[in-house]
Amino acid sequence: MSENESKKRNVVVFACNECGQGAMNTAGVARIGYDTAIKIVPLQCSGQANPVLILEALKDGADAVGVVGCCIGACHFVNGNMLSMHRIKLMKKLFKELGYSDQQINHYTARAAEGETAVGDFEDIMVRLKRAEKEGNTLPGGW
Amino acid sequence: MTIMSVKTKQSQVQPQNLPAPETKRQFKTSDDFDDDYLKDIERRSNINACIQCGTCTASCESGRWTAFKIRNIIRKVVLGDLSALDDPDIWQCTTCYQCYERCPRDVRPTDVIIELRNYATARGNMSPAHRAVVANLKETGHGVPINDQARQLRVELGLEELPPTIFKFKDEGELQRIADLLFNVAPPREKPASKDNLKEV
Amino acid sequence: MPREKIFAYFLGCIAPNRYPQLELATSFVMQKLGYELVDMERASCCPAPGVFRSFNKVDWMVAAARNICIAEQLDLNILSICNGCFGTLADVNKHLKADEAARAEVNERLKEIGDYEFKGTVEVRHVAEVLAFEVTPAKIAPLLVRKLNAKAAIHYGCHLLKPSAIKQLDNPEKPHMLEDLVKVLGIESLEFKDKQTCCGAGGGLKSFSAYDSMVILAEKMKNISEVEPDFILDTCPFCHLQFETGQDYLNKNFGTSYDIPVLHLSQIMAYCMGLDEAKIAIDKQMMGKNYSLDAEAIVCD
Amino acid sequence: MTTTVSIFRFGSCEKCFDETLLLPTDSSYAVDRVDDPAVWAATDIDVAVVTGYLLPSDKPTIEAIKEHAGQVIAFGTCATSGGIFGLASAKGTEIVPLPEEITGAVEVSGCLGDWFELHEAIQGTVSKGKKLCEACKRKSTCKFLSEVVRQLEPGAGEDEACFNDRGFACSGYVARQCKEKCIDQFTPCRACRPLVDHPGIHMLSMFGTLMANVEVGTEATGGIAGTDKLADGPDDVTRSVPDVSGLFFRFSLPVEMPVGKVPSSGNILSDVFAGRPIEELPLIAGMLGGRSAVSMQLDIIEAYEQDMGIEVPGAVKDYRASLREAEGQLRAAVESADAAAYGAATELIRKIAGNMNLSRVFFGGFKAEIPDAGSFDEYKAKIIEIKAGTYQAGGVAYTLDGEGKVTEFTWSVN
Amino acid sequence: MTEAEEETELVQETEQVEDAGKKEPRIGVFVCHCGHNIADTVAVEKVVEYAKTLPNVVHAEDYMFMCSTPGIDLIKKAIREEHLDRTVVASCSKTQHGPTFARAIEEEGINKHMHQQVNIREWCSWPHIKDKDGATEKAKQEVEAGVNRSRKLEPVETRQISTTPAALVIGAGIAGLRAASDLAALGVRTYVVEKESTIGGHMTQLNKTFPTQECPQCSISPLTNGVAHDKNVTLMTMAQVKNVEGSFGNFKVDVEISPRYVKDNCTSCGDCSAHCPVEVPSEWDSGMSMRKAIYKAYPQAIPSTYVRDKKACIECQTCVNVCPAQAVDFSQKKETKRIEVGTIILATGYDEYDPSEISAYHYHQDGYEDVITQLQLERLLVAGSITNSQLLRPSDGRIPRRVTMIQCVGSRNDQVGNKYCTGVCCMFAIKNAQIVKDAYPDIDVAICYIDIRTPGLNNEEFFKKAQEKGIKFIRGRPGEIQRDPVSGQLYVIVEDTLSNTPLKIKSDLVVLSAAMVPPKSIGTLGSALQVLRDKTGFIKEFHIKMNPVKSSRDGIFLAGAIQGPKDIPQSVAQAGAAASLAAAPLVRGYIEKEMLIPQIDYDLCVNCGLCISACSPNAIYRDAADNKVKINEISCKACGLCGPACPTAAIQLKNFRDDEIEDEIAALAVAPREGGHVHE
Repeated sequence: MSENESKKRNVVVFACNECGQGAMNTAGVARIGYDTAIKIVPLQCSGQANPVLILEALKDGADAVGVVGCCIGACHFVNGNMLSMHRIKLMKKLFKELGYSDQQINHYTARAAEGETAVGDFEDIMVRLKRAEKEGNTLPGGW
Repeated sequence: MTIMSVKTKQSQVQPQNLPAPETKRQFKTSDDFDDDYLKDIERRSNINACIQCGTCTASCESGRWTAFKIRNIIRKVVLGDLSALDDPDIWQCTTCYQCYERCPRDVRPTDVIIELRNYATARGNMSPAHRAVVANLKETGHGVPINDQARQLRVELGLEELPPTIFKFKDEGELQRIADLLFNVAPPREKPASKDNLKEV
Repeated sequence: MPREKIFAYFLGCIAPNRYPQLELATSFVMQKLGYELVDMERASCCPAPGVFRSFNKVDWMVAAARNICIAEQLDLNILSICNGCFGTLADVNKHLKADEAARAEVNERLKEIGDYEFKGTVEVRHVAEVLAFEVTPAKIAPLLVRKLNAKAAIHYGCHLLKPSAIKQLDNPEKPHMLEDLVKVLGIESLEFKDKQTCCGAGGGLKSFSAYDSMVILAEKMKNISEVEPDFILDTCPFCHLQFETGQDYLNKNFGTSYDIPVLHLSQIMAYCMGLDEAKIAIDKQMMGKNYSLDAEAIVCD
Repeated sequence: MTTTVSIFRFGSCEKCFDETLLLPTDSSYAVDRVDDPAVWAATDIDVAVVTGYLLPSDKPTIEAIKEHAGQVIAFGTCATSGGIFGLASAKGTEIVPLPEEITGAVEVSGCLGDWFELHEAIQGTVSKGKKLCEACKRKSTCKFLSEVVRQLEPGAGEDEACFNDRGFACSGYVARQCKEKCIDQFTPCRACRPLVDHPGIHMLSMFGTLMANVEVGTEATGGIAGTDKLADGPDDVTRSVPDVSGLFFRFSLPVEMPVGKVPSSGNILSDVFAGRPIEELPLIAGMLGGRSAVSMQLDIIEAYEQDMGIEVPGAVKDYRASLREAEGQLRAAVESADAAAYGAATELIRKIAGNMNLSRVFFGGFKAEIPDAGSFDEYKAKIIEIKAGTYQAGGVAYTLDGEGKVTEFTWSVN
Repeated sequence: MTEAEEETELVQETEQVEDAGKKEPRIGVFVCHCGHNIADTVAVEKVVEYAKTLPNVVHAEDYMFMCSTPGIDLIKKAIREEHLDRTVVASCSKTQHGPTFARAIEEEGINKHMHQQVNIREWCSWPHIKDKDGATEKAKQEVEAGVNRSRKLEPVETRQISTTPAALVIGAGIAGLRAASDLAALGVRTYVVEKESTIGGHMTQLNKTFPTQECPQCSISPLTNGVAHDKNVTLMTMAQVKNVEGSFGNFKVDVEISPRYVKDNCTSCGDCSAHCPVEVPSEWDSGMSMRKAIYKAYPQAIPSTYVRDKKACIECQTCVNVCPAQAVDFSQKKETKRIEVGTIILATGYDEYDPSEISAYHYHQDGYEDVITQLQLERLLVAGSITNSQLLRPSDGRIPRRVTMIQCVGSRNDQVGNKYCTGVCCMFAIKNAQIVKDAYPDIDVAICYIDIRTPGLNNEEFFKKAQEKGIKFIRGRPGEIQRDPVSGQLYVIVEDTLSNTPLKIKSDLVVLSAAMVPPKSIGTLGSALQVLRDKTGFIKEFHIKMNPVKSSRDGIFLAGAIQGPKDIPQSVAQAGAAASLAAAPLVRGYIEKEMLIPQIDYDLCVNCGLCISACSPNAIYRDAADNKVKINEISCKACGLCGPACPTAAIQLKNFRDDEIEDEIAALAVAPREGGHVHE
């Protein structure tokens, strides 16, 4: 097992109260495994995932941050997921402008009835994170 | 003396060649099945979702005229029944994809047959005619090689006598490399497939 | 990005080695339509999706990939006149483009054969599909010099349309691309029973058990002869072969007296575009030797 | 006894340092000006006023100041948060905000800083200006935008609608009122006097929300996760905000984000300019040009005008000439430390350019009307077209990319 | 010591305890084993030990089943003895037992929002079953996060909101009518909205109902009449819900009513229809007969008023002239009514699947007129049908010799995207087969099925009866329906999978048992109501097991086939349940709303108003009086969208404040360490 694999990571995942947490519960019930690095922060809506919080998470030392909401068009609060997407899009650009990887943060969607969707999101988060780590341009944390 | 007499009695028994009792066995035991062996067939198709609805067999042109029952074969593979490997019926499929098109569970039966045939071939279960076709390919680079009649017709039609296919360049050695590398099929084998002889291929 | 209006011409086996008239007719038609066809030197058997894929799927892909590579090196899309070749090349092309692992494996093997690497830069086309959807009947009509007055039993064959998920050309249950196409040639398509079923040749059945294959064909011929077509119209040399040799076989063994000419789409096209009837070479085929296409010249002004 | 005040000049455009010339001389404290803090002979003082941004190399000096000063005042945004030079931290320059070194330091932020507030601060009273939006005459509705525009056209007039409503970002929401009031010169605020912690990320969050209806790219993944995720490629959102860091984090980058990894050009000025969109250049020049702000800004503008063949009216030329003149006077004044002359020069500059950030001046003319200048039409600024290429005039040379962002910038004082 | 001293000591003690209870939060942590579910993966005792090291945690313990009565008692005991003012329970998801524990602390006099649920089962022990150590570490972090979160929690008041004492039922099929009449019976003012011109829905189209072969008209007419004449019910036909505002308890619904062009004084004498020159296929008869441009769907239709089909009408005015009551009025216009209700029941039913998608069956293609659906067969056989209930096949009006039925048409079919089993086709096919067989004993009836599914009382018996009547059951799904181009004869190609025999069944009439699918119009209606739909397109229930009657949105309930394929009794049952659920808050007169709402810090607010745009339920507004941003506490849904919109973080959702969540993150972002992490 390479160092990259064995490394203990902490990934903060903001999950909306509906499909996000729903899918994660379903995944658990179905015993679909995923990386223990995934740490879930329940929110009311993915639109509540304030960039301030995302930045704080990275500052506090999180290796990556994911936001999981309902599918586009299915937000229980009309467009919370879209709002969040827009903000994260801007943050990605900000990171790039500072010469950092934009793969550490991302917005995802899931379907409450299908645990796989959430786990798929988690897997994607880890893949992107490991890619960024390989490139060696992740945010330092604790700045 | 008694012993003698016994001997003579034995020698009097005329052996008539009846099939050995075990060959008459109708039931199957776990030795006839192997879950793992056919696993990647399952992986490459959606076979476990089969509900044996019979749409495939109903759509099967070959099955209307031959002993080929695609649904039964799918069933065998699902159960991991190794007799599927030696079943000559699997060669009756014309790969017309009708079942593939209509299957309500998206099982893709045609692919299953192809996979199964691959297994069978790997075990040397292959008809002489098919071996001949392979030989053709290795010699000429064509499944159907050219013949004099065709050469003549080509000339009459004003085409080159030989098409610009690999056969025309057979002396360059590439054809040989193809022959060496591809479709090296296993020799025929007598023993039917069973758990113990699976690993041999 | 391969250029348009020019193709790498993939012959396959049966067309050049049994029915060269198909090869000729196709190049004639494409020329008339302003296309250029480039020979694919050293191309081999596609190899046939029925037999060779059944023996060893990987080897089959390698051999097919090799043929595709030849076209890639020419940087041309492939034109096939055979459903089988189309089936093999199109399926493998699509599969290798999608599946990186398979592509890697195949390329590994290709190295041993020669200087080949599958890149996935070209498309594989079938002449029927090019005529129907790229050229379209409307553009064909003005190029015709003869108009037929015939009834045909159209046989699509299997691998032209199916698996529809991969081919995505027409509804395999009730297609109409060929019907629409040959209408401009003055050909009426006859509806007959089990029109979409297989000719019985495919899947290695013809070689595995000629008899079974003929049994299937027998039903097919029965349905076809019922509606009394002038000829059978196909898009595949293998079906072509099956119908030709098959009728003969049936006549010899089951006392039928079929003599229905079998014509490839290209033959008909070529004829209507002015190719000399001798070069269509029906008389060189086994069935309908003395059948002559009933056509009236179109007077262009 | 009189309070002893020492004013330190650290690296910066020196505008704030110069501004302290205006501190009343007849007041209850004596001012000593330290031109080169590095060689400052440390003596105990009551108040230390720090101007300019600090580099790690300045830390010893800061330590000394901390030791000897009873009270430390950070004057100007450079001192409080790294200021506009903080943008260089994206290119690896570590910039140290004073409050992080000295807890309890009084902050008198602003670009440029207000000498009167400093005056008050020295006397121990700290006045926090009110929220900029309260002082702003524009009205905001904040309906979701479907498109975001860059301020390529000056668009004077219709001064009722909030900048953000019009689609170009204004950080006034997170700012306090200041003396320069760019917003009155039709120039969106960039929050040199932040109202909240982390103004940049808050603005980003707010603006991202405001863009709700702009097309954002998502990609659906097949396989196990059949759901959407954000596409990495550019789309309308990233396109319409060409320079996130420079727009929202203009004065707060070092406090909010880690030191960046973009390769540095070695020159802090070039680093600050690199990545900024063309429409922001005049303002930035006005802010960090210091004693040469006018010539830097006008060179930038004229370089573009020359290249695009824009003929500016004579009246504008005259104004520019007199601006340059005023700049000369300004230089002379500060060199001779002549407060009165300095005051006069700044008055003149403010009259023409709107404020010491010269935010009224724009490509082809002026953004906002000049008092008693007759009809404004002949002074009106031109709409900028984006054309990649290198522009050069006077001491300034800069290269723009296809997006209209600066890739290289050099400036030599002539 | 002296008594006085003792007293003072006591006083001091009590004081200490009290102001300890007031000032510093006193947190109790309870970790659940959930039997093996958690404890087998997560080292529970380690988690408890870790929790003990965290600031403000004055009590931590674990137990086998926290949700059990003894578990609850543990919590209550700890609250009493340790003077806890907030609890953290690490067990299952907050939807499962969060409420249980919240109720428990409420019973101890602590506001239920002071409970913080931590999910170490679905989010930890179950997915990480293979990594015990990793799971334990993660559980520690999660618990610490919960503690950090709970530290700043504030009580949330629960307020009573009075409800509008009226209900709306959308759809007047069997489910809608049942629900409406039950509501009315409870004395609830009820509006019924039906988009068709008559009420009764699919049931009125049926010929007989299984398994008793009853006449559906007879079964439903009491209901239709009852509802139509109930003084508590307002019936709106040809009406559609356009827009829904407000929230649970107080909805404002805009209903668009299309004109009938016939006034209510219509005596339904039928003269207009008799004289009308235009004929079009009758929808109600699913195309098996013709109707006029001015018509009544069927004689017993309710309301009995005729209706004019504007599209078909050629405006010859004949009807206007012949009508003895002068009831025909072309000048009628579309109108929109606004009604106010407290709850809504959605009962729009289903559509029959259109089999033409499955091209191998050639439904609706030339030459295949004799391929029909079960619903069409019903319309042929029903009393007073065009063939007056004779079985005459569409192509040539002759009586078929052989009838073949095909099951699972559009059900259990991935290709057409309906994976589900409709569940009632088996029964209605068996029913119709018997009806045919009874009427025409010499017709051969065959049913091609994949599986016969007849669960429940009387159904299997019904199946057996069919077998006994000689109906052939062929286990196999037909590959295609084939037509002999010469003779025009239809053949069903199917394998009898039980005998491995491919069959070519000569058939004169083929009946497709088409699936039940969601109605086409549901998309727009669904979004107007803001209710979720599941993958199949049916409206998603709140919980598939525990609450199949409530929709995803408060105050909107589901009845009948709109929630998934159902037969009549199931629909009726669900309708009853929906009615009682919908009536409860109206009868009680109020609903309870938790005031979990944002608070605005006006010192920071810059009055930009973006929160107003961001608020999806439009709960934030600018008060004209003082031009300040205010919050409508009732319609607020506590989604927190306003937070990130605010440039100055002036608006913060209670108990979801940025600083609270930052504390939570602080624990999750890094590996656990004794004493925990606090966000600086």
